[in-house]
Amino acid sequence: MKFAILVNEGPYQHQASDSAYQFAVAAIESGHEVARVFFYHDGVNNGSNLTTPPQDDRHIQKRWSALAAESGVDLVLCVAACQRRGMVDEGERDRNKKDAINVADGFRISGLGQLIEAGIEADRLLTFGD
Amino acid sequence: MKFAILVNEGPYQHQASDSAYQFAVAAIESGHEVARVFFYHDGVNNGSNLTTPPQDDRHIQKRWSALAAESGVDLVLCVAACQRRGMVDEGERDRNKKDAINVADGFRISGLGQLIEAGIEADRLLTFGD
Amino acid sequence: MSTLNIVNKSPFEKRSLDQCITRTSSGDALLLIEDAVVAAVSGTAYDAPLTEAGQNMKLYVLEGDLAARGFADSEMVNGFTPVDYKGFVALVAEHDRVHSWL
Amino acid sequence: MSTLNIVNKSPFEKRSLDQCITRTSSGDALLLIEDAVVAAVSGTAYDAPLTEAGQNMKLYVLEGDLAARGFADSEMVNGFTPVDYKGFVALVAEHDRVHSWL
Amino acid sequence: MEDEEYAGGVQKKFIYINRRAPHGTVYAHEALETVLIGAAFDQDVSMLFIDDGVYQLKKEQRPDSLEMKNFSKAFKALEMYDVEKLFVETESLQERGLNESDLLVDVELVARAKVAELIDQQDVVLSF
Amino acid sequence: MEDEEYAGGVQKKFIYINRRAPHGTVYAHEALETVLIGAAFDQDVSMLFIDDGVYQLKKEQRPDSLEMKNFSKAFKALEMYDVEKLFVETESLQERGLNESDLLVDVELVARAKVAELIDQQDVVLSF
Repeated sequence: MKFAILVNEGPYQHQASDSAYQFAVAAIESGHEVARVFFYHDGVNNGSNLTTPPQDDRHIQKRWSALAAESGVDLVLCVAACQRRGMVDEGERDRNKKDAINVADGFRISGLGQLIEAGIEADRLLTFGD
Repeated sequence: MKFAILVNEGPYQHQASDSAYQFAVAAIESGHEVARVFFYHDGVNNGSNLTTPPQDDRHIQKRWSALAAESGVDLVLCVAACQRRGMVDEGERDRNKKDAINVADGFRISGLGQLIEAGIEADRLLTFGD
Repeated sequence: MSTLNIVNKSPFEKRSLDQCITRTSSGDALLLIEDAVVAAVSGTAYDAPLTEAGQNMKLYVLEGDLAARGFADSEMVNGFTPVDYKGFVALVAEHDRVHSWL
Repeated sequence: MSTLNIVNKSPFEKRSLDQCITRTSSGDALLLIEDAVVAAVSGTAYDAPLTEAGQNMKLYVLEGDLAARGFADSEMVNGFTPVDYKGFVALVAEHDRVHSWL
Repeated sequence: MEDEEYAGGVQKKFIYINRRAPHGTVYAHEALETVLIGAAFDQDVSMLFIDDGVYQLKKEQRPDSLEMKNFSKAFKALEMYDVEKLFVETESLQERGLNESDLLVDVELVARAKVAELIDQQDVVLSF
Repeated sequence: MEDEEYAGGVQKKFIYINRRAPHGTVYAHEALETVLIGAAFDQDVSMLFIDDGVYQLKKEQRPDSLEMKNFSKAFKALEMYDVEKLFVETESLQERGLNESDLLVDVELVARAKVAELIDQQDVVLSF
């Protein structure tokens, strides 16, 4: 079965991002496909490569990036949410004249249409939030 | 009277940051001092200079930076929260080997002790959160 | 030695208003801000408990938040005083401490 | 055409569990995750409404979240089935849609 | 944002469930953004307002005094986007001392006992 | 984090009010961090656990199965930091089917009717 996941909260503050990750791993281990994880609202902060969590704690961004690399999960950050929260890739840097880039490997910025498309194409769309 | 303010949530997602700002402005207009605003948890995301909110919307980071410049309010981002959430100044960049800096003018990164100190030295400490 | 209690969530969503009211002293004050202002609008199950709470403490509502949600001062439960942000600042200064019920 | 309802907040903090229960059909299922798992622990005011809800729909609790909060499967209200994350995945696959009561 | 189109030919029943008050958090605003963007995909869209979600449709919202955007006006534009199925739960209104005349737009009232049935007819549930 | 000291000589009464369950959000964890850092400032510190905050003190928490940190052990270290005033509301325990023997550390029970009085004795209230 093909799953899509919506994540509405940032890393560490709420358990939503942890729950979504554990669900995605279990879905893949169960033989399902996780086609896309769409990060909306503060959820886009999951994609920041500037985090340095304590060494004895989980590294939420790296966990997601590894999932994308190993299982081909499409990690999409909502562009409008990124603009409000300061998540920048090359295109956004040039467009909005910013000095830095902070979107981690495996994540890409795109529009809300990617969420709707995921809802249409996946067999199940599942939301994790606050 | 001397006020200190604690902000626990990031910009745009919750009204906490807006309420804290409006309170700070009104306090200063009323003749009080706002000695320090301490940003904890997701609150540290208020200090990102990578945000580009829609032009017809408020620019939360710039509003805070202007308050610091005009009224000398000390805007402090909790270092541990910054590390978990990807807020980086020069020192943090060098220490954690990051490629970018995203702390806006008027904000500085420091320890939780600054919150306790604010509680001791201010006449009132007031929290805005979710 | 009175406390200014601040509640910021709708009581229909979170229990923080109910939880606050059971732990206040006479002489304390209650200020509703953000989504909590809907509790101050008359015609709900909160009319009675807030009217009762108003016997022991002063009740305030942040009028900017009330207006943001489409309500007028005239629709408030009896006993509430609307304040603007400067009134909010004055309340913080008048009370000995502030407790935000997050 | 049944729905998997997911609740993630403690019912002592937020009303989402109460609000979910009044809007389910027989044949639906309820899964408690994150802080909501405390509702599945017996000895609270939720024993009765959840036991009643269990007459019409299947009740599940995510056991990792229960263990995280220091509770054992044996302490659950009658009618709850503990599931691990793979069980959670299976529930999503078995039901026609998922509704997260955020 | 660029106009997005979907040429897949699949039509699903989407329901957007709104349970939060506006302005205290961004979720209500963003749900509406999603509906407006989603309109380009030619899906069967419903919006359901229950619990504090009914406050989103309240007339005369003035968040501009807080320097916040008054997105509630956009509900009036939904019709132009062919989003015409707006359901509001009767009991949620009553519990908040509101009635239909307090709302910005025409809606279809639905009883609490019928809400589960409405949800059970959908393919995709979006809640924020 | 560096050890921070405060040489101002002022001593105030700080109360940390904990009303949230652990693990679902980070607030409980961060409140404890603040208390531990704050201990260096030689203030008069109390912690109060009411509502879902009492779950923070529950024995046998095992968040490691979720790859999350088990910060609850740190409550046992509070004594070493001279943080000895831990108040727990009796009714909050009862409503959750818990009693004193379910808790990780020794606490002082306080009745709901006495909570306001306790808060009214403080200079600074911190709640997250």
